[in-house]
Amino acid sequence: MSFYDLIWLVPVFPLIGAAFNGLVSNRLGLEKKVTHTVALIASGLAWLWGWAAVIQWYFTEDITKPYVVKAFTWISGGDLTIFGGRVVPLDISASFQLDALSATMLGFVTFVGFLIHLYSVGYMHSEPDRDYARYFSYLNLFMFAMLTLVTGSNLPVLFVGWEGVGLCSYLLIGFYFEKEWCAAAGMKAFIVNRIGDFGFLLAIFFAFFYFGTLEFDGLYQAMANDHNHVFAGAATIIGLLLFVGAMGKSAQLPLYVWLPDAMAGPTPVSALIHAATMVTAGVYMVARCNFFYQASPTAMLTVGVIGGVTAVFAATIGLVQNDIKKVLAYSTVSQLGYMFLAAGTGAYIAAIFHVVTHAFFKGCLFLGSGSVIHGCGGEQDIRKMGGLKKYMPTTFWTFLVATVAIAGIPPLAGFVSKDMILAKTFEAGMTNLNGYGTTYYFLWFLGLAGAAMTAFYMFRLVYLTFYGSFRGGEEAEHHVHESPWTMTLPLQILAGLSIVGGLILGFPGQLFHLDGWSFIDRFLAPVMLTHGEHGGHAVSLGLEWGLVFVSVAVALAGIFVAWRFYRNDPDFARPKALAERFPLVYKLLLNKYWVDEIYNATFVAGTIKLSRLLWEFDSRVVDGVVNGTALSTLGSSFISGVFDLKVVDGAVNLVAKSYDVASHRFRRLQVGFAQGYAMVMVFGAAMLLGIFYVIKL
Amino acid sequence: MTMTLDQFIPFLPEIFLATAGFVVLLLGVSMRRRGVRPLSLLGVAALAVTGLLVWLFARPVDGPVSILGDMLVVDSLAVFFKLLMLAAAAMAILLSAGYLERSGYGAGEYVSLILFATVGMFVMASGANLASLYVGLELMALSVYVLVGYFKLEVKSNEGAVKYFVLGAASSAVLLYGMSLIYGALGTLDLAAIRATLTAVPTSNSMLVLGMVLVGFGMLFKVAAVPFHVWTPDAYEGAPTPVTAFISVAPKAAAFAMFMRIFLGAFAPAVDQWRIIMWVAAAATLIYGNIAALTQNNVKRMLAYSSIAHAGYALMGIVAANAMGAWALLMYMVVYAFMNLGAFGFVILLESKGYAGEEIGDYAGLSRRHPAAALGMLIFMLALAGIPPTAGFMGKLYLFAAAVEGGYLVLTVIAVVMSAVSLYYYFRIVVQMYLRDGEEDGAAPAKLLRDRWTEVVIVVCVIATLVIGVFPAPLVGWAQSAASALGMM
Amino acid sequence: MDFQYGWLLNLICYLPLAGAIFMMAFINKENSSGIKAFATAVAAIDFVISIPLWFLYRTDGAEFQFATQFDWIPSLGVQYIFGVDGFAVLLILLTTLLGLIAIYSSYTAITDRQKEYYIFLLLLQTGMLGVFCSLDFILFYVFWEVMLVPMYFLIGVWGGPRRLYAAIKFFLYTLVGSVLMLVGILTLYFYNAGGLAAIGLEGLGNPATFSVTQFYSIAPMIPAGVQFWVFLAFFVGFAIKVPMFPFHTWLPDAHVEAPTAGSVILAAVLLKMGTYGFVRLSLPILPDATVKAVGWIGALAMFAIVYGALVAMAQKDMKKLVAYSSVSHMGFVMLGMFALNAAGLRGSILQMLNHGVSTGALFLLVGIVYERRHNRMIAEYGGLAKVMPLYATYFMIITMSSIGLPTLNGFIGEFTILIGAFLHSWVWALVGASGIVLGAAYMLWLYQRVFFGELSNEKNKDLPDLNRREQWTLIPLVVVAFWIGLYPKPFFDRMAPTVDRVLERVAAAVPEFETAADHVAEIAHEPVPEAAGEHGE
Amino acid sequence: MDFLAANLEAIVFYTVAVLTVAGGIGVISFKNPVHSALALLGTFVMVAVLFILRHAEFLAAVQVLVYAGGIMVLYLFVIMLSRVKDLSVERVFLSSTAPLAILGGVLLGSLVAVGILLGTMATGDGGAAAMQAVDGVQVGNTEAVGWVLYTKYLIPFEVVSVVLLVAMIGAIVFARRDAVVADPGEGVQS
Amino acid sequence: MISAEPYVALSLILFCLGLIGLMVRRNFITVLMSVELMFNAVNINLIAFSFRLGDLAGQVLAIFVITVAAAEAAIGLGLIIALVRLKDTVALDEADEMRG
Repeated sequence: MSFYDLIWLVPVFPLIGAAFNGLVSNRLGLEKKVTHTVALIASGLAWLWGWAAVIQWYFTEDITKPYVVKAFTWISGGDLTIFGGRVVPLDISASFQLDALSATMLGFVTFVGFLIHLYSVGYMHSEPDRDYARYFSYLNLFMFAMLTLVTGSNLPVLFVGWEGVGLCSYLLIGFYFEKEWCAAAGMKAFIVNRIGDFGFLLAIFFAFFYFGTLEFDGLYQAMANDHNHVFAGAATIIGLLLFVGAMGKSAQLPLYVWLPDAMAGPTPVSALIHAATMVTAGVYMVARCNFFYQASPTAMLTVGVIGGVTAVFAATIGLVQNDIKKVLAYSTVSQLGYMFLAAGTGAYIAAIFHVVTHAFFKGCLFLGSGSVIHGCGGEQDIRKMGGLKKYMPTTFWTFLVATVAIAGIPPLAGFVSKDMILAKTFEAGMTNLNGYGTTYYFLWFLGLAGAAMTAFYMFRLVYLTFYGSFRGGEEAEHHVHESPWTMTLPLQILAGLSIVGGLILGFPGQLFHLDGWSFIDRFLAPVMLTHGEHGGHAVSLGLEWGLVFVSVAVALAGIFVAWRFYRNDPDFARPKALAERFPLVYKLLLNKYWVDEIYNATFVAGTIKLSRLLWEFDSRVVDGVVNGTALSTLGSSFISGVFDLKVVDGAVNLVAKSYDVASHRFRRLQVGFAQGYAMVMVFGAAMLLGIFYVIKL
Repeated sequence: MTMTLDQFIPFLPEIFLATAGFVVLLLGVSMRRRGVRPLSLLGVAALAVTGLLVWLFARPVDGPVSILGDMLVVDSLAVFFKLLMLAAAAMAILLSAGYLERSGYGAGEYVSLILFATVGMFVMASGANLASLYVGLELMALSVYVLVGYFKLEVKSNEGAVKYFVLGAASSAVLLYGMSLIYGALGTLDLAAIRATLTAVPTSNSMLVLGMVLVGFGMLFKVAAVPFHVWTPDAYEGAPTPVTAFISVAPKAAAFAMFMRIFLGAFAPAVDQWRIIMWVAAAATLIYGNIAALTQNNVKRMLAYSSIAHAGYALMGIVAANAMGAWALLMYMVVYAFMNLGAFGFVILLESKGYAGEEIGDYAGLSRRHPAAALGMLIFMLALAGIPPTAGFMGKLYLFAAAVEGGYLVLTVIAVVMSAVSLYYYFRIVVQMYLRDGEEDGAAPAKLLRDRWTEVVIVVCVIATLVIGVFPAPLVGWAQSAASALGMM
Repeated sequence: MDFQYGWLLNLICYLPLAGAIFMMAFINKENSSGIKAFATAVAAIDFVISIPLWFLYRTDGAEFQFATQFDWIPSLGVQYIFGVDGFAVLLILLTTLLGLIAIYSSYTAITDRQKEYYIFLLLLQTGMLGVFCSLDFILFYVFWEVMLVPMYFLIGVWGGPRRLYAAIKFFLYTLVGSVLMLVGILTLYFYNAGGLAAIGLEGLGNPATFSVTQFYSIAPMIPAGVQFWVFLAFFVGFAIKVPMFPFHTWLPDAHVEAPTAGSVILAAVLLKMGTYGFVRLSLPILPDATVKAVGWIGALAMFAIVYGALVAMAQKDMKKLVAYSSVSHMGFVMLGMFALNAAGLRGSILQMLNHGVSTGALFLLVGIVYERRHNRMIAEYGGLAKVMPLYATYFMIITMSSIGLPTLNGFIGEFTILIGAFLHSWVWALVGASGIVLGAAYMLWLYQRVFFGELSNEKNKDLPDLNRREQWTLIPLVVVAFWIGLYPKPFFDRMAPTVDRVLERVAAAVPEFETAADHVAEIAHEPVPEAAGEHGE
Repeated sequence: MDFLAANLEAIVFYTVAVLTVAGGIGVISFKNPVHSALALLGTFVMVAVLFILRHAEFLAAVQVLVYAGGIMVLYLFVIMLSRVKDLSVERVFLSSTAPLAILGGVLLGSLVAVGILLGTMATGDGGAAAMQAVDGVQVGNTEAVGWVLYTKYLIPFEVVSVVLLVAMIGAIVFARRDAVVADPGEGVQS
Repeated sequence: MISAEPYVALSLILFCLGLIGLMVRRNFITVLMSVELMFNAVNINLIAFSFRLGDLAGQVLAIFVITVAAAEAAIGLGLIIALVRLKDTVALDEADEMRG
């Protein structure tokens, strides 16, 4: 009996917690102490059990192979004929697996998750008991879903987690559902994700059709042994469709729109779901299915390009936002872009690495912002802040550290992972990967630009928030206060990790020709179906350093500009001037390229219009026509006039009406006096005889 | 060729019935207003005894026998119809009693006329010769004319009688003309002989065929098929309600009996000559009857149209002209008799503002005041619409089956669609009974009269409708053996 | 056929009828509590005694079990044949469960003419069960029509303002369909026996019978022409019930006007009769026509999925919205069925149950708030989550189940169906999956408008949350929803034999029948050369 | 002269036929019902003549007695009785529909005619002889008819007697000005 | 000796006359007379055929027809009297209470 045999317990603990808080605590309105104790224990157990399992597995099992635990058969769809006429049973089992990748995710998800639970205790303390319970049950539920997602051993189970986290984010974004826009944001998130899932589902179907299995291991083997590229086409389709799913979940162009709105949720939620864990699920999935992308240059390139473009695109928007959380949100989008950029160059490990480090510093940033907002009594507009560093020092320091990290200043975590990505991209350009060299060069350039902007807007944030003088008005200033320890402790831990996490996990050995010093490289390698992913010396040592230098320089430049703009001229004349110089650009950025508006005007409005139209159509024409046919079977063609009329003005009551008409017409035969009847008979008889002769003679 | 008395034994029922008619008539003259119930009872008793006689003497022991110069034939078909007619007549009399009392018309002539009509129908049911069939027909017809106009002080009654009479006379002239042509073409009036000749020399002699067609017109008139239905609504609406009940069942059955004797019996070999006419008539009847009924607000009139429609269903059996068609038709006659008499029973019982409950509105909210009655009426409406598990469904099922077997799918489709339509007007009554409360529109709701005899009839009909609906097997068996007398393949 | 426990099936089917008659005869119409108690008791007993079917049904046993058989109308070869396979067992359980819930949910909703109301509900129960039990065409047809009558009254007497219209429309539509079906049945019947002389159709000369199993056995011999027409006749009958796209217009009216229990039964069970008919009769008996029709019906189903969803989105009336969502969901059922492969059929059968559970529950929920406010307009509500948290929770769960969230029943059905559909043609899956997106859209939008936002409307300020009874009507459904969502295996196991047999029959009758896996391959393979080229260098 | 002798029958027939038709036309066209009645009488008599031409003496007798004698008188009575308001002074024909009616009648008639003309008749050993043999013995037409009527056609004959009875009842029921006092209160309108 | 055809033709003409009379006359009495014409037409047929066939059945049927015609006349006239009593007219087309 070992921990990793019961790996499925890791998701189950939070589930129990969720159930308790949802069904018991929320119903009975138990006091907060009970609620958060349960929640903490639940997520804590998940954390401990998860780590225990990983460690035990690491030391006892062969880590190059996934360790699969099957719980029970879930869906059994019978024998089916698939690609090449093979007949295979559709048997999807609820099974979980432990391999380097899920271990990595498991490791940091449980950990960060626990921290954020802890943080929430402080942050949400002012909520009413029932809502408090509701909040924690959602949070636990999220943990359950996320852990299912990362431990699931086949696509459907992954999909369960995938949708589960979607649901939780929906619920948590809409946590303050009395506020119309919060609920709306939640709905938006869910539906946009659904659009992604649409691709995901199709990918699953294609996968099953071609490979007859949905187990990751099975798929991996199939692709690994696909030496004469039978499945190349399949890989492209599946890869692209999966990526559509990833776009939705990980907020890439063009489906990123939901993430900024998602900030409507409580800040810890933003930190946990919309920065650290859920949004990286897409990256995880792509990395998990790397074997498809490896087999399909098209898919790989697409991922890379979308990633790169998103990185810059989001960064540009981030430059001018004034809502502290919005800035972070766009920065998240942009960082996710980097991860996909990495994946797009085949550097899946780099991508995952960045996921982890990003979880550290971005989690820290969000929690920090939460602390700030908490301190300023719910204020989120950075123009109304300033000079907070003397009121909330811990928050300030941690925030600063995380900022430096994300800006990519060595040797912090951000630098290590982001530099790895840029290096890989450049390398891809040099090695003319899949013959798309120039494109990759271009992507590398985009990456740099993004880095510069990141540095700029992050420091802009820091300066505006913590330096200068408080702009929020006198009496607001009095209430500003540092947050309780439950909130600051996680901050400190995460800040610490942002500093050292990078070097520990992935020491950039390549800079010193020291292969295999990067733990994460070694650890994750077996999962990846990659050729020459690590240790490739396409890039000479000098060039490596050159790249490092460039990226650092760029980052510093960004910081410098930010300093010029927002630190050393108190009334921000320069940025204003700039904004006036390029009003259009400024407006464009400030309004986020009007993407939301465009979407609303086209897709949303379009759909609703269409639905209205069809509804009209249904109530008038279809009903009319069907009734019409119903009655035309009566052969009473002479009421067609009425029929048209009815269709036009859409009387639903057509049947009865037209029967009426027919009936009245018929009744006219009944003229009322005997001779008339006699004539009816005579003519009828004549008619019958006529018919008779026509047919008989 | 000489007659011996024993030859008359199978004719005993008719003789007895006619005599009974006399007696009732005479008694009726003596006891005018008071005598309704006793006379009715007497009539019913006579009918019962007749039934007994039929069973005892007029039953084919082994195979059909034709008697008295081949004028009549004694076979299972005749027995079937005779018993049906007796039942219908008896029920009609029972339905009438209370009604006559309230109306103040004498019962003597009334009852005796019903008895005489029954005699006529007997002859139609067992006639083996065009001559005897014709006189039987006329006997029935004349009696019915009188019955329809019986309430001579009622404008409608008289008018109905007038129209029925004029058109009836004309149609019987047409019928006769057809007969004369057949006689001219084949030189005989004897059904068996006609059949034999037609089988021997399959002819398409147009004079003969024309004769058949004209005879067909006459029959179509009697069964109220389009385009010869025109008399039906007025006669039904005008006639005293019990008479309507009676003529919508018994004479119709008799007409179909004669129809079968002539067309499925004598003319069977020439079926391809006349079938097309029947097909068209059937289709037209189905469509017309059902659709015209949709907007009737007078229940009697609505039922009149519905009976036209039902004639259409029955005609499907003639069109199919196969064994199944024959016995399905027989079965349908029985089923129809029960459900229709039952329905009319309610029309008779329901009285509003001193008038019979003829307007559809009179049924509003019946289910609240008289749940049992409403339930009964519901069952009859369902049966008429042919919804299982009522007899109506079984009846239709076999007719449709027969038509399909004959390959008349188009006709069948028309029929089934129409039976769906028919539901609409039958349910107009149901809607009134269940879905409306009589109170809402202020009008004084019709009240249900208490009349034991009528209630008995209704109960019998309800039971029959349901039992046949669930266990049709025995009746089917009987009908089959009866139809076998026609000697169809 | 396996005649063991035949009596049980009959008991299940006729118990409600007996109850109704007893009620009619012995319970005073004033004694409202007695009526309710009795009706509930009958339904409960019916449900309880139907549970053994779940356990007694042997997947490795005869095709039809718990059978009864004897002559009914010998002269015509009409027999009384009862018997069920796993598929029918599932539907019977669904029926008895929802019958119970429907009755239990009407306690306070129905105050007028309670006695008749419960009598009709019980009669309806018998009718529906009979349809699922009978294996003789005539018997099937009888039950099929019998069940119309009580439904007509449930809508017509206890329905909303336009109840008369809705009721008669419901009745006429379904009746037209079923009578055409009757013609089809008769044609088959004579083809099996004497043939239809007049149109020169030779019969097989078998002993005349209406027994469904007999037709299973002659299915391969039925000529294509006959199959086509009969299929058409059946199709109209069943498609109206389902309802499939052009024939669906009776549904919204019926649903909107019907009382809550009526809608529940209508959605949960009546609609299933159509799909049941397809699986039980059309597919195995008319395989050739079926295979030929796949394209058309698939197209209709796809259209229905999208169309229903979009139209639902435009609704202002909750019940109408749910009604149209039914159109969409039943579209899934048809899509899966006509994919004609194991996954598709299994999914479609499972989806029948899912739809029964989810939509049934949705109608219950709508009914609950309607009972409080006598208003179904979405605009009337908003922010209900504040005053009725419990209600909101149930509604959320059911919403999720209806939009196919994994771990809830809806997902399993749709997923399986879509895999099946995909294996038939990727386009089917594509359209189907888009239906899922739209489904999420309209349901969440509904939820949004009803439960979230300000509690603006004064009238809603003090709505009472669910009471114990209302909860108990919902809990079983929620439980089933989770059960199917998490561990559907037992359901799949029970329906497997049916599915396999149907497919065998189709395959046996139509040699060139293939699950069309190839054209997926074609489309998917276009990029191959290009990709291979890339790898080449 | 011998032409006459040769074609006497034909001449008589056609004369009579013309008169018959003329009478018929008279019946349906005279304004005054009395005149119509007289025209009808004429037609009856002519038809009787035709019967004689066809050796149906008995029938001819019946025709004259029953029709000309009985029915005609009945008609005249009724005409007298019903002189409530003389229609002859106002519209006699349904002028609105008359043309249509005539068209219909002619149409039907011609259709029937077509059928008859195209058709063939059965032939037997025609002439009077065969008709007047009863058990081989030659007798008068009356006796022969009587014989058949009372043997083979006894049943219809008896039924017809009942028909007459019914007619009587009917006539009485309708014509009797009796005391069926349907006092308005309970008078059931049917 | 002329064949049956002319008789048949004559009877047809007479029959049609009766039919037309039935349809065009308003006076109930005249209508009845028209009906009588039709019956006579039938009789002519029967007699002609019966002579041609040398068979008495035709004549017998003709007798029945005459009798029945008489009976119908009786009832018809009775109806006329009733009608006159009720509506004070013999115009058939004035009996048009019921229609549709």
